[in-house]
Amino acid sequence: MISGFVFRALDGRIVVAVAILLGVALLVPALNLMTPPDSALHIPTYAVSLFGKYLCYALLALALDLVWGYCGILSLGHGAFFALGGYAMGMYLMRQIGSRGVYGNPILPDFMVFLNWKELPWFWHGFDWFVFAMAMVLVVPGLLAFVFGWFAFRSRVNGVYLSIITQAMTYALMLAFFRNDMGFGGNNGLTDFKDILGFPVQADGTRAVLFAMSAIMLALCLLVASAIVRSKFGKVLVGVRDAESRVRFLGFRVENIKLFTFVVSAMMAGIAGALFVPQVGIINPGEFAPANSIEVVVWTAVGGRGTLIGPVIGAVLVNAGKSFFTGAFPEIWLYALGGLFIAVTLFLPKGIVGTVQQGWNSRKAMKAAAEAEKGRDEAVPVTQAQAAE
Amino acid sequence: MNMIAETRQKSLLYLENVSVSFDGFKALNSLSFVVEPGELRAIIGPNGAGKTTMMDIITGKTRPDTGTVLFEDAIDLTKKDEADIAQLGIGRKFQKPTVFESHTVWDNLELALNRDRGVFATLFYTLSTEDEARIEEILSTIRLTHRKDELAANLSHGQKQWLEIGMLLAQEPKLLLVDEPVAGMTDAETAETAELLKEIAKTRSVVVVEHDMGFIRELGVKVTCLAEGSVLAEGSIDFVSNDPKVIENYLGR
Amino acid sequence: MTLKSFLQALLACLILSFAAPSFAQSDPKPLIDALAKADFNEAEKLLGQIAATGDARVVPALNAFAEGDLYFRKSDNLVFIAKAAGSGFELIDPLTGAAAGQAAKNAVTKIKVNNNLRRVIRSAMGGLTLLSPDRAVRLQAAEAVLRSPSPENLDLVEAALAKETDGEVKARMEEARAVSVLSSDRSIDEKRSAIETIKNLGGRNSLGILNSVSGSIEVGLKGDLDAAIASIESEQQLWDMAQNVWYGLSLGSVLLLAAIGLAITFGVMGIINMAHGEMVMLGAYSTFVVQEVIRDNAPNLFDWSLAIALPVAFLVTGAVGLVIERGVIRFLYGRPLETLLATWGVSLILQQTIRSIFGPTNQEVGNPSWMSGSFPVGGMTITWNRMWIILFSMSIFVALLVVLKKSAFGLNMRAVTQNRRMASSMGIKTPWVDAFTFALGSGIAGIAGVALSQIDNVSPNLGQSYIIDSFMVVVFGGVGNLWGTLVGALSLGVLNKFLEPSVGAVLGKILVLVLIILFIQKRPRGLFALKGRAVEA
Amino acid sequence: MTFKAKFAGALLATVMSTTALSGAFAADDTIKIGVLHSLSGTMAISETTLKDVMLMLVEEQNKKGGVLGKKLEAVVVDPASDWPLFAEKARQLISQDKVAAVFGCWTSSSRKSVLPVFEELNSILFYPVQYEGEESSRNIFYTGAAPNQQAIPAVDYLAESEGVQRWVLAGTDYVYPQTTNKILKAYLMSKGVAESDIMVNYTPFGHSDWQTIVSDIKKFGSAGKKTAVVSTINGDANVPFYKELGNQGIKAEDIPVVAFSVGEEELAGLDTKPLVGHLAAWNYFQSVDAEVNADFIKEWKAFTKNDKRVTNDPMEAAYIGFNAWVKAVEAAGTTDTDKVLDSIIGVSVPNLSGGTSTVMPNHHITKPVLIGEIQADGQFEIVQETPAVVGDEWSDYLPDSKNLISDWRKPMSCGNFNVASGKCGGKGS
Repeated sequence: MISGFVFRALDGRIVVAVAILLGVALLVPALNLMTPPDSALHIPTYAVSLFGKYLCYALLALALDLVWGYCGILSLGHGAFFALGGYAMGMYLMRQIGSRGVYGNPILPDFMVFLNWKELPWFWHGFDWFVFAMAMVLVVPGLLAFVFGWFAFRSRVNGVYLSIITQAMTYALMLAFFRNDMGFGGNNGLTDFKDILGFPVQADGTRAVLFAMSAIMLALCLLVASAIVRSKFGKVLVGVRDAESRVRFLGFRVENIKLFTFVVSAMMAGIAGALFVPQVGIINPGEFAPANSIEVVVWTAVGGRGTLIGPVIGAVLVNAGKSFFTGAFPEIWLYALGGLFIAVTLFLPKGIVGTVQQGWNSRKAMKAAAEAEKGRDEAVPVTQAQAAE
Repeated sequence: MNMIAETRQKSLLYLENVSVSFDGFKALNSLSFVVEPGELRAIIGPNGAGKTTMMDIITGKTRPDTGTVLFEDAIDLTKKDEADIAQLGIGRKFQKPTVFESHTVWDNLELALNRDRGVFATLFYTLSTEDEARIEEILSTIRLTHRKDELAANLSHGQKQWLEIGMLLAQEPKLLLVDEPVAGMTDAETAETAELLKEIAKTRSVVVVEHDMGFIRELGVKVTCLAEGSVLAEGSIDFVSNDPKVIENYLGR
Repeated sequence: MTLKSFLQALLACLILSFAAPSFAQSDPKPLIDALAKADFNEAEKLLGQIAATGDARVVPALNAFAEGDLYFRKSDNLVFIAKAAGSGFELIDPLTGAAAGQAAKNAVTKIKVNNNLRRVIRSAMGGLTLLSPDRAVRLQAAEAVLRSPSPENLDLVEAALAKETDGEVKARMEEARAVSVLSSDRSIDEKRSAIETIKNLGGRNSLGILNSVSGSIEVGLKGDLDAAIASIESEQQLWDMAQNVWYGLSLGSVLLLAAIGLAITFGVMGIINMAHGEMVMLGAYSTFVVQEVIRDNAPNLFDWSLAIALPVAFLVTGAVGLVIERGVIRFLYGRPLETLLATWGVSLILQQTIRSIFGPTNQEVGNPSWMSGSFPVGGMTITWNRMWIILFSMSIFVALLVVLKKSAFGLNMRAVTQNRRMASSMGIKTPWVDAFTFALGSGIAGIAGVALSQIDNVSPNLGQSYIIDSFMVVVFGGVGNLWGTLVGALSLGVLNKFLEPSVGAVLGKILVLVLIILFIQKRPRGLFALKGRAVEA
Repeated sequence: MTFKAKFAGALLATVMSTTALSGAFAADDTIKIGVLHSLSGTMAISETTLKDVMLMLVEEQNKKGGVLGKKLEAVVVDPASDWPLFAEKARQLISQDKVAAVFGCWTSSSRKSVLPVFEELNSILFYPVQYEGEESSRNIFYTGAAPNQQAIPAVDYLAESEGVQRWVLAGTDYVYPQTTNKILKAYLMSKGVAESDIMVNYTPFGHSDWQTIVSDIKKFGSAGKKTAVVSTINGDANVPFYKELGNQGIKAEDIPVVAFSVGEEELAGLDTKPLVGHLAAWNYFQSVDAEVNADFIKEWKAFTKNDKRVTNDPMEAAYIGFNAWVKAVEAAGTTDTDKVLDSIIGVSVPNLSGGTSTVMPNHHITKPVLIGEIQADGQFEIVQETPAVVGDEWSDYLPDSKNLISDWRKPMSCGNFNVASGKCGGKGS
């Protein structure tokens, strides 16, 4: 059965990816912490947090793939969910600083002190409690996605209109978070974190754990995403992408389907943001910039949308390339990046994984055709014989 | 009890004085139309007569400006959206075959099955033997059993039309709206489709919109001719095709 | 000349305070020469004395001083008006205007001037030129006095007023007299009528003058003064409303300019053209290059530079657009979301190319004289550049409409976008129509860049700052509808300008975005959406 | 499938090991320094110039024989105006390229982003841009102006020599303008200016439509008192702002505008004729009449092979920072961070305005404050120069920082010492 085979392959691929991620989650911290710095196997802390960052981006790309690759919603505002998750984590980390800030104020973060705030704004309460903050990492992006999606999907805002208003959303949030009056530190954002759950964020051990957490969360989200897309719901999702009105006339509530997916995806993006912040040490409104969200789309497209694994590979590759080029050829890296986008859309419209998969499928199809051909060859003499009679 | 009230009570689908206009263009002009339970009805009419718009209104895609649209004499369809109406038991086949091309034939039918369509119900759905049997049954009805594991994209045009009809069957509707089912089909396929529809109409009401007069003749059912958004004539195919207004408006051209 | 320390200044000041009175006679020459070694405070005193001579011969010297053209010769500390000539200066006698030979660059030193001195000079010049035979100069003088009233000018104004015959100049002098009276020690009645005159004059400047004396005015006049202030303020409020509408229209026309090219490439062709902003940028850089060439080769053509830049920008960006379409976009028709990625890549490359060629910094694009300054309309100020931009954007809009509706190319274009196969089977070369449509959209973006170079930065980032707004405008107005783009741009502009005063610029912008998001919920296909079945196909 | 997985794994491993290993090739006879300025993105417009300055300074130093007998090598990276990328690149420069010191950053956000990295990896950053103060890190040297080295003298000048009584504090809505305006407001009010005579206005980044605000300024200025605008408007937004000012006919004689972020580079994109007389306050202008400045300008034009290039204040700050570092390294005889940190305090190097700048124990430097008026040729006419002022990291006009001082000399070694409680660490409680 072809369909069964395809499913099993899909299964296998996710399982392999998850296994690799879990392996990396163990191996990289181990190589970082347990080998001496001059050993050939040693992975410097620098590389650990760099790759931790890539994994967060990979998770963000995975989240986007769920809505774009499977549901056909091209969100140009996923950076907003990522940033909100990041801010929730950032607020927790800020509160953990306690009286170690430069002004020694036990309650107020530094930026509030020098802008003369007298008390903590209401929305900062509770963030000193890790569990609450982690809940907010999911709730805040989820809620925004829910409210936004509730209106947009109910009004059947579609296609490019939806893309543009998601862009408007992240742009508006960027402007809002830039405002110092909002109480999120304005353009400087939240920074100079000290520790997380009592462990210093800068310590190698903490970084290694954060890296491992990123890998594990990515693996987990991959499993969740793959469970979603392989369920009947996932098939409906693809149906929505390909023929939305058919799904509707079959009696499905398309707006609920989209809303659910959008919210789940926003939460994943939030988790990515939350893991990102302690590893890079800053969150500021720049993360809301529309250009960032477009870049996420690019990673997803490069890796191959609608494949789950593709966006992960795309995010890691593009960002590794970015790290390399911005260091090695700072003057020309934009040419490389721009060229890559054009090349991928022109020559690899299905992305890396999509193209590989297509090659795989067509080889299989060719084999099948060859089989059929062989079958027919065998059959032909009979007919000829019959004709000869 | 007067005539109108009686008709309405007996009806499966009841449209009265339905009008709708787009940017000044009157697509439907106080259209009235009744379908009885178990009826197979054909609709003909020139382009722009309002056939598809009528279907849009019945299935909740378009809201009428004025008029009554009732299902089973109780449910006001103008207040419902597509999903609600589909769940009530009205299925619709589009003019252009619309199936899920990146799914297999089997999956297309599985999605169409009349089961709980909620988000979580679909997330945790597993295929039961009962459902499996039902899909196999439909597959044989639409003559696609041998291609059940292929992607719908690889089907021929006619097969896609059948698959779509099959999906409607899986939906178990009380009323089936079928828009130009034989467009682009070979003669043999057309004949087979006519058989298929007749078979289906045994257990439910079917409304077929078609241009192909031969096909309608083959169906041999009551025909409604629409023009400029309202009913021009209604009756047997011979009656309608001899109506001078119909000849002038439709057949004569 | 290096700056003196405070102590030195004090010393000089002391010396001067003894020396200065001896110069106070009718010959201004020594006073002017004394400027050579005076610091700002001393210079202010000297200017007072120069003005007090009432000698109109000092006007060119004062003018030169204000313009920073007054120099002194290091060898003898004599003051000259200097004009740059070759590698040095041509010296002109400050009083007689006679040529006084050449000087090398390092042989003379500029006499520094600051805002305060310029203000004093303006006032002094006003007084001194009130009697000029030239009508325009007198008018200017009266306006100068009007802007910086001082009681010292009162006698001069009155003397001039007695001789003045020209009606407009006379009226202006009356007003100048009035403002000078207010701060003088004239009688209450005279001041009362002065207040009346100023009240009738109206405007912000009058308000400032009235406010400035409100602390020192005689008790008996307080009531008149307050009434006059209130009257001007209420009148001004009405004008402010009108002004706000004007600002809104002008912002709207900028949005329209930014969006109108996109209305074609995105609206008509369905390409999510993220490189649109870069087309605008290329247009602005074309203007820059044209101006550079003109500056170097034909400076007298400078006022025509924008007119020359228009076709250049159109051709350059149109050609770039053509290349992009042929090279990239034509492979992507029917895949609109992928055009987003490819054009995003194109935009990065274009930005970096411009950065490599011209550098990352802003380039100077000058305003031709007819686009500089402003003129008053009642109580509002209309700047020339804004007015031209409104007119310009409207004419582009009309021209585009004509091209689309009336020309053969427009007909082909509409045919192709409505039914590609039909058009192609009728013998229309659809690939070329596509290519030229894209080139047209790009070219128009380039033209918009010429106009935007007049009000914004010309830097590689120029495009980025308009791209989001442009998409908002097109989507808000309704994709595929030029009129929607027009109405969308103007209404967003006006909305923005009415929100800005009450909630501030930042929040105003956020609110506009939120309103757009909500509006799209209400009308998922924008303001001017096409209705009916055809749209769904 | 497994092949693909292996391939992906191998790829990951290769990328990791190359990034990890490539640092190992540093030659022994060079000293590396990092240059961390955005070469793309929104900040490239300002920062690219500083990268060029650093390259020029390195080249000059190498002509003079380098440092400690070794050649200097500049490692240039592009953080692309992306703040997290700044942190990543800083980490790369320090731990992979093993640079001895880093010169870079422009925005406060970028500095805040890299600060923990420099403290963690114990390296040195020279930050060459004026900023809001309220920071003193053991590992950062602030060679740009603190608010007291720019804003307060400018306001003093306007009040004294122009008789300004009414103030518009207009800024871009970000931390530097917010803080500067808070300080200025407190300062003005301490000088007896009524609150109703101060108008504060914020605009978004890259704001380009200034019609309303300029007309508001006009309105505010018609109250009969001499009015001035103190502008902390950032970068790109300045050009349209000044264009609107010029067109609406606001002359410097009527309402002068003094800006803290507008220098020669920003004016290069403008026709300055309508702007003559508007002011800027910096620690350096290209028009400074000093031999050392003339040489610097000549070198710069030669280095960039462009006669039209201008010099500006952050370039001077970079120049001072670089020379201070060179001198400190030579005094310490090593590039070891701790030794350099010890030896650099008190180092005096010539600045470009003809005097010297000294690195103070609070990691800020002494500089004179210059007030300049814009000229028709895009240069500034210096109308006032103060003696050298020590950069004040903790403002005396903010209630929570007035008791703080910073002194990185032993034994205090503290960036936020509270003189009231006598303890290090903010409130010291």
